[in-house]
Amino acid sequence: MLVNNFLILGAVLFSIGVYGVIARKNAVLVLMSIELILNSVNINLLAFDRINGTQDGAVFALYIIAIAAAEVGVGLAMVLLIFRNRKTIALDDLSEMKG
Amino acid sequence: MPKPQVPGLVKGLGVTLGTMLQTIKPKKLGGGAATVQYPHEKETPPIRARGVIALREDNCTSCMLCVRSCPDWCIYIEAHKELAPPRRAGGAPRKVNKIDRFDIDYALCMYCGICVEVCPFDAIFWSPEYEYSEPKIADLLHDRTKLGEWMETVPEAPALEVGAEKKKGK
Amino acid sequence: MTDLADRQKLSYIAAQAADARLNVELETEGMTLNLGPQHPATHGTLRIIVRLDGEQVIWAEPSAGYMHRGYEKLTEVRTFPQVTTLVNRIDWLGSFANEVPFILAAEKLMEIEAPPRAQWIRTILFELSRIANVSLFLGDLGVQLGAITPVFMAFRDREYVLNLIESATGGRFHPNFDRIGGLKDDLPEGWITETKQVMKKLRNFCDEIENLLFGNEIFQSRLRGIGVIPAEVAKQYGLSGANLRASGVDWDLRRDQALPLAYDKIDFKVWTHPDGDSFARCWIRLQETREATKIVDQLLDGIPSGPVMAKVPRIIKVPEGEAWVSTENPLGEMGYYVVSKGDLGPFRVKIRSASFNNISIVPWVLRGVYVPDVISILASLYFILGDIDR
Amino acid sequence: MTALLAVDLPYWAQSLLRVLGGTVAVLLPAGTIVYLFLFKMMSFMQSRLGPMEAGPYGSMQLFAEVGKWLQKEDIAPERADIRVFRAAPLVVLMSTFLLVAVVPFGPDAYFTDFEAGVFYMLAVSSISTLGILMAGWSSANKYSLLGGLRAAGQLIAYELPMVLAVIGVVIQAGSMNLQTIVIKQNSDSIFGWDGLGYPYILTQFVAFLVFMIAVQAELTQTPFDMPIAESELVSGYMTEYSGFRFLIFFIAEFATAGVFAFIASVLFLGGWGVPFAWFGWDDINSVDNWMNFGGPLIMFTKMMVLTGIIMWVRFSYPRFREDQLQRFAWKVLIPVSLVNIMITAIFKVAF
Amino acid sequence: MLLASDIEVAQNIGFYLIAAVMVLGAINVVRSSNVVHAALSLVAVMGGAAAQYLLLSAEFVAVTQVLVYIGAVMVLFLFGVMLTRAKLGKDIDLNNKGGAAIGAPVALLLFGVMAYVLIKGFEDDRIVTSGDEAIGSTATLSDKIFSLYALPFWALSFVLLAAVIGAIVLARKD
Amino acid sequence: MFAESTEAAGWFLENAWLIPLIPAVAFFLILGFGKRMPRGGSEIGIASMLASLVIAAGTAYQWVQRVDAPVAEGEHALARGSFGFARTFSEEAAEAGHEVAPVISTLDWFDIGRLHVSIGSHIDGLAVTLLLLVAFISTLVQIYSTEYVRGDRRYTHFFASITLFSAGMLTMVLAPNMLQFILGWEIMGLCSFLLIGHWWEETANSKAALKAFFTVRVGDMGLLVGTAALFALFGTMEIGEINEQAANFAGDNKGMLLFAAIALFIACIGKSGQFPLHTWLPDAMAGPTPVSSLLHSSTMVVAGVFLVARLYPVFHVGLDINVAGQSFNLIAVIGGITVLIAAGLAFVQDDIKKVLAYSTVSQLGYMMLGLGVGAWTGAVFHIFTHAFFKCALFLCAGSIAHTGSHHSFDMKKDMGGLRKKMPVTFVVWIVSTMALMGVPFFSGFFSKDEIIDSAKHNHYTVFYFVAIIGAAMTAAYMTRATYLTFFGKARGGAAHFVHGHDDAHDTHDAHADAHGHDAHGHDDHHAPAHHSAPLPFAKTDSSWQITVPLIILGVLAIFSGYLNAPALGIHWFEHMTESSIGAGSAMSVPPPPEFSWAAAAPGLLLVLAGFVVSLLISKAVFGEKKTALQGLTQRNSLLGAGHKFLVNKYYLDALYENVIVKAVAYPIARAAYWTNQHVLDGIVNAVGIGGKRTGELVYKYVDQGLVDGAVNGSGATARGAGGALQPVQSGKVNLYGALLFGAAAVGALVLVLVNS
Repeated sequence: MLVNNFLILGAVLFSIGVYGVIARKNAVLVLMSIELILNSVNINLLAFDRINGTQDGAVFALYIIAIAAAEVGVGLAMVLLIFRNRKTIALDDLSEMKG
Repeated sequence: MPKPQVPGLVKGLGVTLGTMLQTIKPKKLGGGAATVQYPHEKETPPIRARGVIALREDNCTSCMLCVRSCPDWCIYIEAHKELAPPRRAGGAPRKVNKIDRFDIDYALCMYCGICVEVCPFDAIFWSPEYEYSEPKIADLLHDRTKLGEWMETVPEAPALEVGAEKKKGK
Repeated sequence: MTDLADRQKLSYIAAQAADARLNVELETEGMTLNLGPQHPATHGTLRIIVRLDGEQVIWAEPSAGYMHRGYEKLTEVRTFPQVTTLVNRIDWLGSFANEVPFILAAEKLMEIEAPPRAQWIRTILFELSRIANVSLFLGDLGVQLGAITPVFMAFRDREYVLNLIESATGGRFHPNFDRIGGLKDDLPEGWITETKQVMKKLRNFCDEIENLLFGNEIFQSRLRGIGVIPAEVAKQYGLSGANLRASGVDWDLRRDQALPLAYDKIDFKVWTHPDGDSFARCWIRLQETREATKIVDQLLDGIPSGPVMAKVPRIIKVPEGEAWVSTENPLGEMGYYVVSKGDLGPFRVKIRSASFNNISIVPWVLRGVYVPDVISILASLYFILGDIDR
Repeated sequence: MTALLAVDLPYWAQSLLRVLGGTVAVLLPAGTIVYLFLFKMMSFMQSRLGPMEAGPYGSMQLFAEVGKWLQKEDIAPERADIRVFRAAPLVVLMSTFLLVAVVPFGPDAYFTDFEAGVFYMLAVSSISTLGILMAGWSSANKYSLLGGLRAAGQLIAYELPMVLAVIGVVIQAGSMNLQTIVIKQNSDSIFGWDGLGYPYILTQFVAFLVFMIAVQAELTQTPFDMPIAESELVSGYMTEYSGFRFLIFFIAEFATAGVFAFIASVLFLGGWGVPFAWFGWDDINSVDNWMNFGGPLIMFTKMMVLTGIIMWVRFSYPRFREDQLQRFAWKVLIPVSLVNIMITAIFKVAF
Repeated sequence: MLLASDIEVAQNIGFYLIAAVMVLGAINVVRSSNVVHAALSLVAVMGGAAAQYLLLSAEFVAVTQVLVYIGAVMVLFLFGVMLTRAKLGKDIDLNNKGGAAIGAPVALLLFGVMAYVLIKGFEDDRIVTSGDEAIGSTATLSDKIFSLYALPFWALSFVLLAAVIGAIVLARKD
Repeated sequence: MFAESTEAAGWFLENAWLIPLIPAVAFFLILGFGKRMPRGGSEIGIASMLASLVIAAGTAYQWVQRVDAPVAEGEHALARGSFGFARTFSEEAAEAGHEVAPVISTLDWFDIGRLHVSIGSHIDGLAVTLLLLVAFISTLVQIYSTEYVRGDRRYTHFFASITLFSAGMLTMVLAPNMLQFILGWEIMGLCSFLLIGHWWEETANSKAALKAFFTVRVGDMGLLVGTAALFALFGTMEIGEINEQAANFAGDNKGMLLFAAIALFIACIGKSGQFPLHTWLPDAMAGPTPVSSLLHSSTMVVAGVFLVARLYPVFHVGLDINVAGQSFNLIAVIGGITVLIAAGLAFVQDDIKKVLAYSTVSQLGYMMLGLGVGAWTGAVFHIFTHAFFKCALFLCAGSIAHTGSHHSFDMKKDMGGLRKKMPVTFVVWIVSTMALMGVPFFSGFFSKDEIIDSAKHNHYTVFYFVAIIGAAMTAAYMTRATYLTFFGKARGGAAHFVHGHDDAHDTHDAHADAHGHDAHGHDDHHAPAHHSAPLPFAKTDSSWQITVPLIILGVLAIFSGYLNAPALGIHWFEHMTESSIGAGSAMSVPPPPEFSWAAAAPGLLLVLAGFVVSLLISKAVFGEKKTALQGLTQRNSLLGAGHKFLVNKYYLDALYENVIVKAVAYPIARAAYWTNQHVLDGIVNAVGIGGKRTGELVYKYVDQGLVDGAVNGSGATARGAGGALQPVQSGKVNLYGALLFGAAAVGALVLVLVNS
């Protein structure tokens, strides 16, 4: 199989994820888009592994999965907190970052 | 509680296991289920059980006591007067009430038994028979023929427990 | 026991401070949940409106009346003998016990008293209906807490009691056996021996339930310290029966009032429990079932001979007057206030049924507990819906 | 599978066989469990006889039930999210089928020989959580939602003790391959005495207990059945289901019980083997043809024993409360299994 | 008798099927008007990713993907979504105004650049199915994690601990 | 298991690992069986501590012998016992005369990559000192606690935690490598958390516990990072090797060493309550008094100091201590600031434990200061002496609260006039106070004076003044506290105690009437009348479990100083410990200066002055006579502001609460808001619009003085730039994302185009 199959798949998912991050307003959906990006990265890592015939990419894929779990935990807790305080999780309502 | 106890969790398992073994044990050895396989074997209700009301039409004088005392008015009696042959030869013909209709609506009946109790002429009785359910509710209205048929199932009144006052008469 | 008292105090405080506790746990948006009118935990058509925060109750209110049948009104157009068959259906599990206070009230107005044999048999049947009632509770308790087996055992052994009642009275559920001035009939032959055997079986049943359910650690952890009702609060809400005795109030109408029943001739223990929690209520009922079997045994031994019916006119007209009689029914204090104007039927009957008062504490006791505790507390309060919506 | 039939089959035939075998391995235990335990054992424990009419001793009752469920109308609540609502039971059932894929039934009688089999098993068992959440949410019913949330919380909480309990076995066997674990248990000996083989229940008894408790919770069987809790949540996430979708939930529940019992017997009871020394076998290779047929039967027996215990507990106990359940998982099971892992590791290093 | 070329055809078919599911799912994640549907689509993408990992003969990673992503992360997502009152049916307020107008060009530009680079860079390279290390072997993987990459592993465990504590601190209300 | 060794080091020195192991085992025993023991598990704890004490004493004895009779080189060959238990002795053993090699016994723990981790014991003078100290004080405090927490709901847990703490501290003290060090360090942190939150039912206590835990945790990150940096630098975790390599450090990688030193020092700041992370320590007084006296005054909090002392070469080289021309370094600066601000804070506390807590912080500052100015011996010796007298002071405070003031620690409300009623406590208190003040011939004098002298001698003039001013302040606040507690009129709870005992047996009733049982608070759940029998000579004082430890500690507060009294020419302690820094070939720690009364005089005079002034003011303000000074702070606005400033702890807590904690709660938004407002717009008064207290406080106390001036100048330009970039700063994460990814894409495109 061509390596590019996987790499292009990763690129597609990455781009879709980027689109999601930009276009979505709901904080949970933005988090999900970030998960998409992370997944595409994982696919790439493993594909690179198969180019080199090593296992290092797999190790980092595992680490990314673990980090993603942590990230989602904290992210969702934040979303929950924001929801609790503001009854909305639409990101552009959180305009305190405005300059 | 000084002595060490079997944990309740284990005891509970023991109870269910015991019941299971008891149920599996053949009937001959005193085991078996507490249930009755109904259509195949029938339960025998106690003699006094209030299953269905039977009518001895001959005794009924259509005095309407039962109709009046029924708490939910589920007995319907219609009658007309008729002349009957005298009881003793040569007597005057008696005027008797002949029943045209004696219906009990079991869809309404509360099985309180007041009608049986108030009947002064021993015309209605309780029968322990219970298999008369119907698919259609209207069929639960038993007319006098059907009520009369139940008479066959009416048992003798049971003997009373020791110490009871002997009933007079009847 | 000091430990228990301590825990009781703590959970009392916890219940009181339910609102404060909400601040600590993970907050979710409030949600209103209708437990019922059709819900497995309400034994019929009771609706309990519960406002939840997560799974915690912040506010609860019972809404009765979905099965109201208007017995107080119905009695006004019935004759006295007809009323017995109606009131039978108030607490449908212990129906004979419903008849007794009404009949006693009528007898009080007529100033007659049933013969001793009738009094003894009345008391026996009264206790049998208590057993029939509470043994079902013991099984149903398991169902409410998720154990499916006890209820079948309860049905199995309750059947013996119902058979006894049927063979004596003719009615399994609704005996309509009590009459002003005595009983409809005497006991059939062999009944006493059979009853004694059944009582043994029931004691065995109590042991079984105790092993299967009450001794179970999960069961205890579900009920202990949950739904604590302190004695004071119990009295304020007018609780009665086992619910009251579980809060440590030693109050039992069987012992504490003189009625023409045979309770004063025998010797029995009134169980109380200091905890006032759900477990205490269930435990009291278990003990009372056991005690009831012993009461029945004692009564059977001492049953006097003689008639079962006093002399009463054939057509009963109750003289003008008012009377109040209440008895210790399976569910608690049940009483009838009968006003007669000298007619065939009562002019007005006010029924005090135990469950109606017992569930009045629900808003108080449910505050701050979790949804599963709602179920266990409701189960332990033990109400019969007919007893609420008369 | 090919060796089992001693012929080389084309790929499609092998696949077909696998699918058929999987279906049998899921449905047969499920049916047997339902009939033997749910219909009969439960009835006996409640001193009644259970179904008696359909077939001898009611043995055909199961088919009657299936027929009944199949001909019922497939109702979905008006405000439900129909697509998710329909998919949910299938997701739950899928988890069961995926689970059975790694269970070895004999030396060659397995569907796949997966190196990280134990890990895979734990991974796919968590998929059912997803289906339950889907069912709970899409039903548009508060009871369902509560049930779904409870189920998810419970399954996540009990996955951890399960993983930790299994790790003890994995350490002892030195492999995550279920087949290897089975062979090790059957060919090892206890201090030179090989009369029993070396079923890990002997050394990993604590892990076994924790595993079984966790299984009980994962299956939402009685002491842990709050997600369904008839008396509280009516029927939890299954409240709105009827017809064959309910049937799928039903099958999944019992099939998963069977599969978990399979896995427990693989991990702790020696799987498809019986101690070889009993029959004077000294090598697995000498008997593997035999064991390909005998193995499934042995597995089935062990599975029935374990499921029997699961069901027995289910019929005897009341249920916990939600917070007690969580507390039990976090304060009892997880520490216990951690200690077990520690001790196992110490012994593994020491010997 | 499966030939290597047959296997490759099967692999390719499998890859394209799964990839199609993944891409459609991913598009649904960013376009769906219902949060739960988006989450479920994401599950599909992740399941697909796990399958791709299997094709890349990284079975341990695939299983981890299922265990962590589908079993935990997505369940957590759904949990969070349900706790924040996910609506049934369409939710109108999920997208930014003009988000698509900005997002699409950026995404396309990114994709274009990446695709160009990748195609140029890896023209006809094929995946290696045998290498110096036992491919996909869990044992090698664990050896790597616990020797060469042990320090990141430790750091990771601290990150997880911190995340747990942080999440609890954030989610509690006092 | 571990084979008996006949080699020269001696049984105790080689088996010192038993010292932490015994309490560690005891901890599990208490947890498992404590509740079933007749005395609730306290006996296990005390027995284990006694056993540890015995071994520690044996170790100390053998160490002394080892120092006095250094073994010849070559005798310490590497020996490997059974079970892989290796004993290695430093190759540089007995290199130069009195250089005594440490005794290191290790057991392989695990290997990761090139990291080899062992577990075992590293015995040298420093370790022996701390071992003895910890074992001894833990024993006393546990005995004390049997009475103090009697009847407590979590009595067993208390002893379990305190035993575990001892195990942790001893583990840390013994640690031969950084990993074991961190292990012990973290166990202590955990126990501190458990014990501060011992009565967690009260929100304040659990909050204090959390605060302590998190604050220390901030520092712990530094420990991990620093350890990692050291590992990266030296490739080893062994403390001995680290010290050796650091001392001989000649690489060009100095920055890394500096980084490691700073990171490690952050850990010390957290653990030892140095400015600016000191705020948790006073709050930690929410724990039971024995805990305060053990963990938060004498042992655990010195862990930070111990870390610096242990890895002194790292700091010494990394931070350029004692390099000519360097009159400041991080450790000294932080220590100095801590000395002063903590002493200042101690003035305004009403709670006797808070006074002592701030005093502890201040004294810890002294130790740090000492290490910073190169007075290694002085600092370590101050750890030693301080432990005794501060522990004694805390136990006195506990004794007062337990017996005298009805479980209140409020000096103003519930104390006063207790000296006659509690003679033992009073005497011990006075002795310890004098030691703390640094009155000559009390222990504190010898240690503190050495630090002060070294500061001057090593040309850290600023810190010399800081130190003597601190000493004066110490004298002053301790005088105030003593006066409030023991002199003047008995108030509140103390009044009940003092007068209640005059009436023969109405005592109990009086107590019950006045306060009811609830007023007892958590400290204890039985009325004073139920106390077990007091000693005959102290009819009114606390019972023997309390007074006996007090007396022992009081005696030591006087005499422990004589182990190293330069004033009397005794350098024994120095002799015993000096080898601990390592074979300092390249490192030059100057020897402590020769003692002279002239050098000590300014300090002593200031102490005297502080004492007198404070006494006068105390008498005037708190005395029975009405004077003009009473209520001064209410009348004089300037003094009032100062008082308020101090009472509010320099608003540091408010700053943390509002800036740091809230920033976590509203994570990005709040911080970004703050940054934007100040950095970009530069319009400080815009803070007010937010209406946040943060803004106000920061505005008042930080911005006005520091930021504003700087910002105002650049305000105009920043504003212009900010205005131009305003649309970009829309506050929408998505837009940021779009920009980021877009920029990345463009950048990548550019790269591709350039490369192809």
